[in-house]
Amino acid sequence: MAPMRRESDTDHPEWFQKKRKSRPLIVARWVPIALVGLPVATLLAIVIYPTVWMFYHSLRDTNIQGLFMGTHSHIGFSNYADVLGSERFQDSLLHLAQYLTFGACLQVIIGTVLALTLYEFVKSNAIRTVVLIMLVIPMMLPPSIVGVLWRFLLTPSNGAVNQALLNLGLIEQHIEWFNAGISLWSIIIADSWNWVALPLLIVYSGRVSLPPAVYEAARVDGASQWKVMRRITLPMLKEVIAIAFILRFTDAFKFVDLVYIMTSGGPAQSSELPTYIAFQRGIREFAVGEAAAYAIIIFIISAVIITLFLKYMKGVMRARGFA
Amino acid sequence: MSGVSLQKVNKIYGSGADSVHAVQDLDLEVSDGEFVALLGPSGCGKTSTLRMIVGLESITSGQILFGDRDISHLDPQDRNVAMAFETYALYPNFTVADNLSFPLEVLGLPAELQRKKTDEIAELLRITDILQAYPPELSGGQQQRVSLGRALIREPSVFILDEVMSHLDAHLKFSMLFDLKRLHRELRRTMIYVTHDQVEALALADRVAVMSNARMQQVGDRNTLYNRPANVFVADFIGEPPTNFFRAEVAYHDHDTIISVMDSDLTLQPGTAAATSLRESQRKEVIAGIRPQNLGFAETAHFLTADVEISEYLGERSMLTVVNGTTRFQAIAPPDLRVNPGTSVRLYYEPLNVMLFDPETETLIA
Amino acid sequence: MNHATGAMTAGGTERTQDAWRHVRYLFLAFLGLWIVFTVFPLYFMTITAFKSAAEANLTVPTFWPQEWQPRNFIGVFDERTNFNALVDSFVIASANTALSLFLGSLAGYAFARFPRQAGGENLAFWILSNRMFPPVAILVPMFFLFDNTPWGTDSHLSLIILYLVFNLPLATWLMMVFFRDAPVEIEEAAYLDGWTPLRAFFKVTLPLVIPGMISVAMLCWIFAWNEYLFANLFVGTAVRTYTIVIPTFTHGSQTLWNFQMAFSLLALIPPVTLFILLRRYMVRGLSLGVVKG
Amino acid sequence: MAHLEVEGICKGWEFPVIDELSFAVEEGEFFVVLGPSGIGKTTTLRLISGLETPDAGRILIGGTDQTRLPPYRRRIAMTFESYALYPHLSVYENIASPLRARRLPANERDKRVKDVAELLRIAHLLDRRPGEVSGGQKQRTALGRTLVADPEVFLLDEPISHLDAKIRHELRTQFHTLEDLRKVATVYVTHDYAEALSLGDRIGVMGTRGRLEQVGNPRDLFERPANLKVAEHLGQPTINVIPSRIRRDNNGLFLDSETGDLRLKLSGESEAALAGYSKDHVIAGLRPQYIRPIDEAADGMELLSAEVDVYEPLGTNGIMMANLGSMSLTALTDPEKHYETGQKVQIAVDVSGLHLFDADSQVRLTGIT
Repeated sequence: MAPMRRESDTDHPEWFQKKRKSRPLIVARWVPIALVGLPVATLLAIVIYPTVWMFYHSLRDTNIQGLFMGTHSHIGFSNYADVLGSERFQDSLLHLAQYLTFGACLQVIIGTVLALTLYEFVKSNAIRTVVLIMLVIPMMLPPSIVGVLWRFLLTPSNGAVNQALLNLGLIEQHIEWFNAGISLWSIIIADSWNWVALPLLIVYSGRVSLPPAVYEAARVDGASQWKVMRRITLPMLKEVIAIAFILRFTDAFKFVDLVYIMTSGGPAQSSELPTYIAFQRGIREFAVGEAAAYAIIIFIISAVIITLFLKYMKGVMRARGFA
Repeated sequence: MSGVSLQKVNKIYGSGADSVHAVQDLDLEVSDGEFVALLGPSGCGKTSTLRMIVGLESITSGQILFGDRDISHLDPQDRNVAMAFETYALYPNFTVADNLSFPLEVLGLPAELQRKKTDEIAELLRITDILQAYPPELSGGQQQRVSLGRALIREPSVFILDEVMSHLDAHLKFSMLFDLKRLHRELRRTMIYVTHDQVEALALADRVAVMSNARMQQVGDRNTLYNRPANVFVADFIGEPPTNFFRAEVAYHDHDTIISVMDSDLTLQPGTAAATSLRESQRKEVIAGIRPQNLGFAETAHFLTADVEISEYLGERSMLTVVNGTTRFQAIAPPDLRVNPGTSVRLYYEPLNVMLFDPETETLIA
Repeated sequence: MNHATGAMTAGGTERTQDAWRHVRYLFLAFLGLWIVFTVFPLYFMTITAFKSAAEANLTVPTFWPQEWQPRNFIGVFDERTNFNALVDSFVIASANTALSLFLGSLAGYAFARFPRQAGGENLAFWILSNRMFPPVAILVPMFFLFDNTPWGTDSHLSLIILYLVFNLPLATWLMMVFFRDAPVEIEEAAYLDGWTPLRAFFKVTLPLVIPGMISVAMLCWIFAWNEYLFANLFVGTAVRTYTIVIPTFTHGSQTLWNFQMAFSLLALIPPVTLFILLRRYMVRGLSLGVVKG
Repeated sequence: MAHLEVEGICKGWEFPVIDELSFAVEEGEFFVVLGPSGIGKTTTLRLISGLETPDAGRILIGGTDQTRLPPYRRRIAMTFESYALYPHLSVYENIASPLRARRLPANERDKRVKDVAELLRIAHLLDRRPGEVSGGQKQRTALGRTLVADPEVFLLDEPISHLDAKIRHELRTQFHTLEDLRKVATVYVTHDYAEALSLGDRIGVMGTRGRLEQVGNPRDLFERPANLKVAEHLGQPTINVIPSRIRRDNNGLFLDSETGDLRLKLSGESEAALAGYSKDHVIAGLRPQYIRPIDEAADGMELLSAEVDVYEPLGTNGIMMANLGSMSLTALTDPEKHYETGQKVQIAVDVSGLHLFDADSQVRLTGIT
């Protein structure tokens, strides 16, 4: 037999230039650039410009007066030093850690458990749909309603939650929901009420779209429901759950509104998150330079997380035939 | 190992006015170690039947026995049946090795034994080199082997294959057919192979069970289905190119029974047995059928005359589409035949090969 | 071997099934508890909306209105500005949605059809990353930027543009996902039929993505309708969105909970309705296209 | 001058797919490109249609260079392997699409759509959406959309290979009767040799990098394959490939298989083919229909003893894999007869069907060299 033709570099014909497989451009060359150009320009104007602005002022001693009079001077990284050295910032980082663990993470876990419980143990389609819609309604509410509603519900003296717990005999006296040490927990409760539906919906839909034939194969193989859950369902839902995690994590760095409405960071800064301080210092107190330093620090942390997320997302999207 | 016996099995989906009778009074006997193909067009109920045998679908009425064990209402895992799925249904997050050993893992077999059996089965199916790959990385043919392996590894008493070749391309399919046949010969397991492709069914199975419209039409080997099809459906469904059918009138002369095809000047001579049976019933009308393979150029006493419309050269053979009046039919010719369209040809046949069907019930006469 | 196998299967599954049954009740109980946790606030919100102002502020809250007062739902609009807030929210959300969808479709189409020529994967992912951008980092500069424009911060336009920060990346990304779902070959078939690219787009591609487009529009609309942080800072006098109006229902030092809740309930209707109608597509959007609805 | 001329087109991405492919199709000619999947057949059609631009080479239609013309300016109609029907439009609108693109008056458009639908027997489906019709009907709709266009060149990409055998059979026959297809230059792409043989006026067998291994009429291709690749691609079951050694003695010219299990005495054409051939080794190709299990030997027929390995009865014939010593041969049998694995059979080999190929280049030996 003749030797097989080998695809080596030297074997390539003269005309050949290696290039990535892509669809040919039927339209003129400028068309895609123009299509993308407008949205990109918009984002540059409303995202990149302000970020640069913030970075500039984070290096200056800008306050409200200075900003309007144009009198602010370069002070190097002392804003950053102040922020990083301040107890307020360090406390807020602890609060953030608490929020990420018991808010974001726990929400995804609870959402996953709820979604799988709903799918595996509730057999009636109608009931599933009704429960799903019920559980998702809080997500459709704006933060102002959520904040106001929970402030109302948790009012220590005559709030519905305390009253309900009293009536049920679960507590003997009112819980002071907005005291130091508890107020952040109250925010986390409200936030979980608001957002558990997101991981729930994502995981539920992920489960629905898993191929039924695989489950039939497992049934024929004789695998118990628990085994199927542990060895097949959860591994197959891995990426979907990861996406839910990432979405909730990145949201944590945008999270301000509930803090603002429910506790204003109080009492005595006990429920402040870094974002809230940036908001408070920049918007309420117009310490622009310091707020900018906060903002840039948050920006850097979230940029790291977003980058990690995008890397993961690229993998997922590629595996599904995108990009 | 055991045989499979389906007795008056029914499957009705839904209830009341919307109900669908997917499988109707189905009987099927598969003996121990036999390879039976369940053949039918899509929607004929074969998939429901197979799902009932496996236990993925409940039985509305009737019973299914494995050997003499009634398994009609057992869970799939208690039936000791294995199945290879049309879509392969491999666990995408497992390596090939883990896919193969999963049924053993479920049984709680020691890891070492699992590995040993996995290696054995991989050897048998020639997939040793891909044991560490993940299913999405594999070609269709490889995935299919893995899915066969996963079904085989548990050494089930009954082995079900659901359209396992329908996603393979022609060349691969052909070599897989031989492999599967060899596999059955080595393992001697009771196998039920579900397919809509008659070529696969005939090639593989000891016997073929033809289903249509929720009912079993005929069970038999190749020669029975070819030469004595129970009805028009079977005659049409089995064989490629499909059987030529003619609506015809019957005339009884002193000794002869002559079948004249409507809308043409063709006449057919039935075989002696058929002729006798016709005479007894004195029917006026029949559906006559003759396979294109049975019309040829080797001269015999009987022939049909028609004009060539299309002559196709197919390499190993030629195919003629001919017309007489408004009746169009086909014949297989040797490859070296060269005829131009419009030429009149004589196509010879043996009366024995003329199949006659009742025009109302479409069942075979005699 | 076969015998042993059979026995093992049966025994094993019986045990695990038994254990599983208990676990199942545990999980169902948890689901039930969570439903109570979810529904209780909604329930209390609803009944409060029907209470009188006095009853809503009782020292011992009631779990069933002593006296139904459906007039609250009209009462909230006694102050015309409250109704105007809904109108403002609607105008801003709709205009922002239209803008996001238009710009997003342009880029989404380009990314789906000419990924390389349009800047590639990295640009697409950069656009998406803006969706996760912390808004506090841009609030202050944008405030001063808009302050220097003729229309100022307290305007529809400022919010319409600002909301692009989160809606434009979302719309671009999701439209890309939907355009990719529309098979390229269909567009190519149209070229071969003699349709020019522009005509082919409107004849073939656009009709195919319209369901996706509607769901993206709804999602953007809900996000814009519900936005609070930007609105709270930027507007408040000439323009007020309903989200910033809600915390302001007070009478002297007393909060008018019944009005707050009644107004909230009304504002809840559009997003909840949209969700119920389009929940299958929404999931796709909420998970950034990773999960099929 | 040929109507469609493809001159040395090249195309590649990560590696070269089409390397200097040239062929020409006359007006009214039905040219079939036959090759295994993934060999570059579809790319060829996409290059001709303008959906891809070649890296080098020219495409002439009707004598004018259209290499750089966008697809919507060429008068080419093409069917896609996936049909590529517009799912949101009715069958009628799908077929009417090329006419609408050309802004044909409504009444003329209507007439032509209905005529084509009639011809393809889908007139009753015109109001349905593609999602509501069967696979065969989808294919007919796609075909209708191409036929109605009245193009200068037809390109058909595996139009029937994904259909069930029965419909495939029916549509293949119908391709013979579609006058429109026979009026202009048509390029038809398939991996099914039977389709190619049946339909093609000429057939080009495509090998790696879009090289045409052989171009010729159906009988030439099947009866005189230019090389082993062509021989292997045409015919089901695949031709038996027997690497052999040439032996001459007083009794004549013989072929001994490398395994030593098969000896064939050459005569006639195959003997002539080896005239002037100086090497010791040769590859023999023998189609399964020339190997038959036989009960009684006729005159001058040499019988070989073999053992059945696998036997599959099919419709028109049975296929037997038989072991001849350590060699495996595929033979065609009468399907009415049944063979068991392990059964001893006598096999007759008809040497008149022998193809001989050069042991190194795998090119057919003609005896002229």
